[in-house]
Amino acid sequence: MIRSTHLPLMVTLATFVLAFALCGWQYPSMLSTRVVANLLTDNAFLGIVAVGMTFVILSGGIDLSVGSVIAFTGVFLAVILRDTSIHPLAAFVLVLLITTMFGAAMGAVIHFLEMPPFIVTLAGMFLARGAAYVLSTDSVPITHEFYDTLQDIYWKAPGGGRFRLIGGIMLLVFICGALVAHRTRFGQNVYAVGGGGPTARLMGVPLARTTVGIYAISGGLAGLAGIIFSLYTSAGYSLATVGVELDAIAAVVIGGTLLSGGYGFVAGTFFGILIMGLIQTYIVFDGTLSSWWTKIVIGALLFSFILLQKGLTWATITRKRTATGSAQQS
Amino acid sequence: QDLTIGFSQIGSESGWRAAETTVTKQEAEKRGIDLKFADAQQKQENQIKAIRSFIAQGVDAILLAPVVATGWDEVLEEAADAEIPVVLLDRTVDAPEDLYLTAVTSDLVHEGRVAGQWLVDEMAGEPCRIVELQGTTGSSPAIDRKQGFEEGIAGAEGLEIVRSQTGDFTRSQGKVVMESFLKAEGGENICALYAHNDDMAVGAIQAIKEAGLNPGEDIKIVAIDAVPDAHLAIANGEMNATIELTPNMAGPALDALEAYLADGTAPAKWIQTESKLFTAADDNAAIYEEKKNLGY
Amino acid sequence: MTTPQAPLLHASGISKFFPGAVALDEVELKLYPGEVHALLGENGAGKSTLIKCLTGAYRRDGGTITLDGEDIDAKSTAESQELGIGTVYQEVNLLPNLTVAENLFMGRQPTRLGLVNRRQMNTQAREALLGYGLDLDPGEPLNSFSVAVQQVVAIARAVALSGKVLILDEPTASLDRDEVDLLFGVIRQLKDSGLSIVFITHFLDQVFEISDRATVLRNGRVVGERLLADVTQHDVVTLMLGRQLEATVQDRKAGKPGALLLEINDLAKRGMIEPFSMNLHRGEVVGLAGLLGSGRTETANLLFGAVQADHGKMLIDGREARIANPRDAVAQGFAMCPEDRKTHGIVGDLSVRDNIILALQARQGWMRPIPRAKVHEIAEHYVKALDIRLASLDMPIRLLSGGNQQKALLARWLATEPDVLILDEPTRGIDVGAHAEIIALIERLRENGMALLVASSELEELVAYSTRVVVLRDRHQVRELTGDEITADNIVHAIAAEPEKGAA
Amino acid sequence: MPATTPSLFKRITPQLLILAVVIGLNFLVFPDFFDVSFRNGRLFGNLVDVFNRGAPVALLCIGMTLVIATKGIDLSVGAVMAIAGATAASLVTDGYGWGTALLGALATGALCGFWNGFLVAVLRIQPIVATLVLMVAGRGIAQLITEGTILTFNNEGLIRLGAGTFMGIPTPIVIWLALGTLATIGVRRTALGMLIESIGVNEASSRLAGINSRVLLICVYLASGLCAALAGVIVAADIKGADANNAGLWLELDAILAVVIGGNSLLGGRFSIVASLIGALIIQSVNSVILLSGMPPEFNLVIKALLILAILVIQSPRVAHLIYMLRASGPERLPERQRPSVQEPKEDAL
Ligand SMILES: Nc1ncnc2c1ncn2[C@@H]1O[C@H](COP(=O)(O)OP(=O)(O)OP(=O)(O)O)[C@@H](O)[C@H]1O
Ligand SMILES: Nc1ncnc2c1ncn2[C@@H]1O[C@H](COP(=O)(O)OP(=O)(O)OP(=O)(O)O)[C@@H](O)[C@H]1O
Ligand SMILES: [Mg+2]
Ligand SMILES: [Mg+2]
Repeated sequence: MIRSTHLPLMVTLATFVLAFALCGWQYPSMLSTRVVANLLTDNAFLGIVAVGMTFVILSGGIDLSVGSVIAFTGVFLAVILRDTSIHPLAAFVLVLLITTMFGAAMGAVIHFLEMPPFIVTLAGMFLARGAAYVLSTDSVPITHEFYDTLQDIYWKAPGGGRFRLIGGIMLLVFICGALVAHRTRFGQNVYAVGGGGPTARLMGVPLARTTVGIYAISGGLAGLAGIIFSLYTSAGYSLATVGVELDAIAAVVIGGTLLSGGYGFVAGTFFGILIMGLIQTYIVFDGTLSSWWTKIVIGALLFSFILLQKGLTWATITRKRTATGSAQQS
Repeated sequence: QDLTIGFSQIGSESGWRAAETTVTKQEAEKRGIDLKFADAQQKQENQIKAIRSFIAQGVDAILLAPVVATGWDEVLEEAADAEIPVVLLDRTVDAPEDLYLTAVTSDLVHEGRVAGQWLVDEMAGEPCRIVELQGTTGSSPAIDRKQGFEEGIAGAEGLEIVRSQTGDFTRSQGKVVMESFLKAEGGENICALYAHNDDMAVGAIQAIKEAGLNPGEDIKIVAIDAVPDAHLAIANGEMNATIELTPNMAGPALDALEAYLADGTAPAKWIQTESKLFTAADDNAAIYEEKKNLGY
Repeated sequence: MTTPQAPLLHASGISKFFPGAVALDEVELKLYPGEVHALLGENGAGKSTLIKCLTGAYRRDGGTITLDGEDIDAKSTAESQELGIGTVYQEVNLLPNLTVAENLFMGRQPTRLGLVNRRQMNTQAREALLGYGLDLDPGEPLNSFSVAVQQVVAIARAVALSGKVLILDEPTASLDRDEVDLLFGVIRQLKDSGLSIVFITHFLDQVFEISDRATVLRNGRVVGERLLADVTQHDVVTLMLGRQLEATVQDRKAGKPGALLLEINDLAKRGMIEPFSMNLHRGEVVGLAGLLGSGRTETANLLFGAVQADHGKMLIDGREARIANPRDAVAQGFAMCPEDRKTHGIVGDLSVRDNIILALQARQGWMRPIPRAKVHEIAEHYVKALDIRLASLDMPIRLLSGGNQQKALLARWLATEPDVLILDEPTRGIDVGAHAEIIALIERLRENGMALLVASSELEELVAYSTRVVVLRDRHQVRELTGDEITADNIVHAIAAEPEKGAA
Repeated sequence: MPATTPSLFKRITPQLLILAVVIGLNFLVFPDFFDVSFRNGRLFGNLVDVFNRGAPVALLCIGMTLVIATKGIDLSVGAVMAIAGATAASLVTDGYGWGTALLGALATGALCGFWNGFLVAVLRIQPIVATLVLMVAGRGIAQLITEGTILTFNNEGLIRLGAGTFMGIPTPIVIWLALGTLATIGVRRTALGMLIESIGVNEASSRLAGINSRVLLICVYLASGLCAALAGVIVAADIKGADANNAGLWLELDAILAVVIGGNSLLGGRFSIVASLIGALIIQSVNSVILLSGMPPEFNLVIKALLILAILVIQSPRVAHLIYMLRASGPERLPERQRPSVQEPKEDAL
């Protein structure tokens, strides 16, 4: 059943479809399976990290550390696979543990020391990237046959598009994320915290557990995104993914989640990611923009999406005001 | 025939980079090539995305200035599958050689070595305390130019790097860090400055002047890139040497590409550009005039 | 009912200190099984604080609590919920972004295979709310419903959580008589099933109607525990205030209205309020009556420019006035105390002093700061005049008790010496003493020539101070009562007349 | 207002203490830290550098403090710096005087600030997203002006703003001290400060109280844009060139950090510009420790992160409350910084 609350989601979806159609109209080769496959593959790590970011933002927080955590994960994996003989899977588990703990620690600081997430995760951002530098400033290639095996898993669609494993993992993460957010008690608690901390506490929502959990998820998913990114580039590089946190935040916001917390959908973030990817693809297809115009156009498109969303939200609120009378009394 | 070539550029983080973009566009125009330009804003993932989009678009060839050496295998394979030749600009990658047509680059380590050797020659046996302004921590020019310089001064007695800190390749950080060097070591105790690029050197020159010292005399300055402002500084006697990194990588690259696309002549795997040393002996004022409109 | 066995819940020696204030001082509360226990006291007496200490929302600084003879020490509201104590805290404490069902089942959602079963949750929620006379779609977000509905949801949630004890902190403040009756029905049922209920309200009628026993607090101390069957309202009030409450309602019709001040012609906003016309004279109190959701608040907001009218006009002293926002209204000599003081009234983190001065300063503009001495003088004056209880003028206003916040807001507007004062539910959550004071104040202001427009759901109160009453139904102006017509009965009639199917 | 002086001092005591500690650290790693000499017509020394190099962040955090007090945030200041620097540089290279260039830069800064304010106050876009737009696009605009190059200039007047001296003191120091004083007086001698705090705490209430929150919000972002423009001009003048790509890069984060270290809540409300300025000095002192310590640069970020974390933890309301509790319970009031929650969440859960 489609409810008014699902409207932002519908809007995002509609925006994506419309934008894709327009792009395809201008550059017919954009309607190929290649482009679709690229959208999934190239945005896999961003998508995964954006799922974590969705949880954080739903709870009214923000996590600036994710970009650095991705870089750290990559460097850590590369260094550990270079210097030891441990199997990549074990390394994955190890690094996921580390990043999850890292996220949890930030959540704990945020909750128990009552410090604003913006600042705590900013310090986390410095720390994670600093740790990556300390591990290695050089870009370290990963050469392990297990990596090759994973990279060779793909389905080649007619038309040349390659649907790779990492795109699939992203979809899986989105599905799991949506389930956790909308169908578990934890997910409900996240929305509750986003709706208002003190009120949620009075309603018996375990604030400490939820806050720590949220940032642990974000940290863990950033770790997973780091693994995906290392699969994507077969290397660990401490300068990688600078500013990805802002991309993730933008994707979440374009996906219809309110930065103030409490409202939004994991699925919306998925379309947010696709829209961002589409913007980039379009700019490359166009290929005439100079470096600076690229930035300006990205900013302008970001602005127009926000504006579109704002307009639609505003329109629905007005409609609702006129439509619902004092319908509640019986 | 009408060629369409995609060019994945790192970004426009420095004047040199901007000049490379300008020159590439000029070279393409000269040859009547339709150049699709994609700026990756210093992000590898954006470059990979751009290459994939180029492939989807079906361009005839791809120019790639890789932001980092690793991580290109997968996407280069896709390009190879689609039979699109890829030419690397100004940096090579850690990938099997058959995945790209050729690489047009200078040798970063060599540049550092030239700078080191220049300083060794210049000091002629005198001891010298050197301070170093590194590039962005972790970037390959920073790593390679540091290594090359260290190799260059390795044999010389009395030459030692006493302080080394990152100036992020920028003018203002170059100035800030140089200020702290001057205070931490004492300006009169520093004999030479090696900067990983000219921008930082130009910033450092100002710091030295503000400290009441004469750049180029009290403190010898050698840097890399040979951007117009460096020539100007050398002409003014405020800087001693710079090693050129030509922004014209596209010229040789496009030549090789055209030859390859015309009749399949495979070029050499590595086309090295010259790392020319410029000192006060050259006519820097003239070179400045020549270069200043290249978009540096 | 006479005192039965041992108390179900026994709190003794409960103390709570706030920096600069002793909120509770060795308070004792005995709650017997199957009784409704009223907790009474002035604003700021410590009722809400006691509730919070009992339920783990605050950590108490001293005292013991036993439930069923066992010591309990809830460290969080979640723990007290597990112990079987369900609570409705003062002001609606639900999450506006969640659906009604989600609010109702927060923390105890029905699950299947570890996943929340939304369908079952919605069905159960619908059924549960039907028991309170609410037939609504529980899948809609809570904030699409009126305060009254939200209050009922909060009560339903607390009831469902209360295995042993149900605590209601001013649950009826924003309820209509009908809903109150429904609530009382539920309370009686629960009581019969052996639950103990703590009930806090400032409506003494309701106290006597439903409660068996009362504990009275004053300044954080227990001043008495009474079986309500043994005492009169008068006794209780005297106990609460520590003094007699002088009779307030004098012969109000004495003063006659002054010059015409405000003419409202067909002011309307589509979807909010139908065309509304009214004249307002100096020295006149016009009451706005109506059921919940009848549009009183909207009318007030419209006049004050908080929402912009899209139709009609307003004349002030015969000249047409354009009021596009509250700033214009303030400039024209309007003032308004909003209904929801928490979100639209107080500026929580600012000091009481700044809050009082805010409107005056805003009107003067930022260029002309009011001198400190003057600020102090004004603040002191109103604190004294309105008897605002506070530790210091510099404390953040959010730390004041609800009733005192309301008075501070009144002070903010009185400081601007307005011509027209709009009061939306001015006595909501205000204790009997202050209630009387506010009514007296309204009288005084009227006599001094101010024009007042008061929206209230308390008919007796409206009757007491209004010189005219406008009745609203379904966002329509349906009737105007003047002079001797103003009686509670007439108002009820006007509201209920022509029973065309209203709000459905 | 005379009565506020002691309370102002009380307010900034923690910041002053931390500043003293970090400066002490500087002294530890470099014993000559306090040496100040007069050389080449200017004050010369590490301490002077801290004040001089802290200028951009100090300027930014004046505006940022006001923005944050309204519960907003301005991510675009770094980009605005680049735009303003580029504007000034392109004006002087086009032959205009330095005064025109400065005015031009300030005007662009104001325009950028107005744009942000418009998005926030009129279109009601959340500040972080609203300013993200300019953060992304702004650098492109700056590069558009400089066409991607470092626009070098030789205008003595303009250069003096960044690298010159005023009675022996580096001009940036004079500028930020003057602007800081001016801003403090501007908000505290008028009712502006209270009105800004009011809309930061509860905008709905403030509007109903007759405050013109829309105009005030726009003004606050405008002020932030102006401060950023000034900082941009100084940074460009300092290196005699406008570096569109790097000027002010990530400086918005430093500015926000400075404001928070200054003890201002990101949730809006009570603010102190003086404390923010001390926060900026603290950050610059941390940078100075890193530079003077001679550690390899790969440790820079870790050191910075750990120092900042330590500072923030010491300052957290929770720890402040603990200290307050330890100092026994006089009838004093709580430290001012607290989450604005009606219920006072955990202050007594100790
Ligand atoms: N967090 C706090 N810090 C300081 N003082 C507080 C705090 N919370 C409440 N108080 C003070 O404690 C006293 C009791 O407040 P409480 O809210 O319990 O009153 P109440 O009896 O519920 O009043 P009302 O009928 O108005 O709701 C008040 O004087 C109030 O100012
Ligand atoms: N912001 C809003 N958005 C949508 N609907 C609204 C809004 N504000 C009010 N309404 C609707 O308008 C109706 C009237 O509002 P309200 O209940 O405040 O009226 P009222 O007569 O003042 O009643 P009371 O003051 O007793 O609550 C409500 O049923 C509510 O659903
Ligand atoms: Mg209360
Ligand atoms: Mg109302």
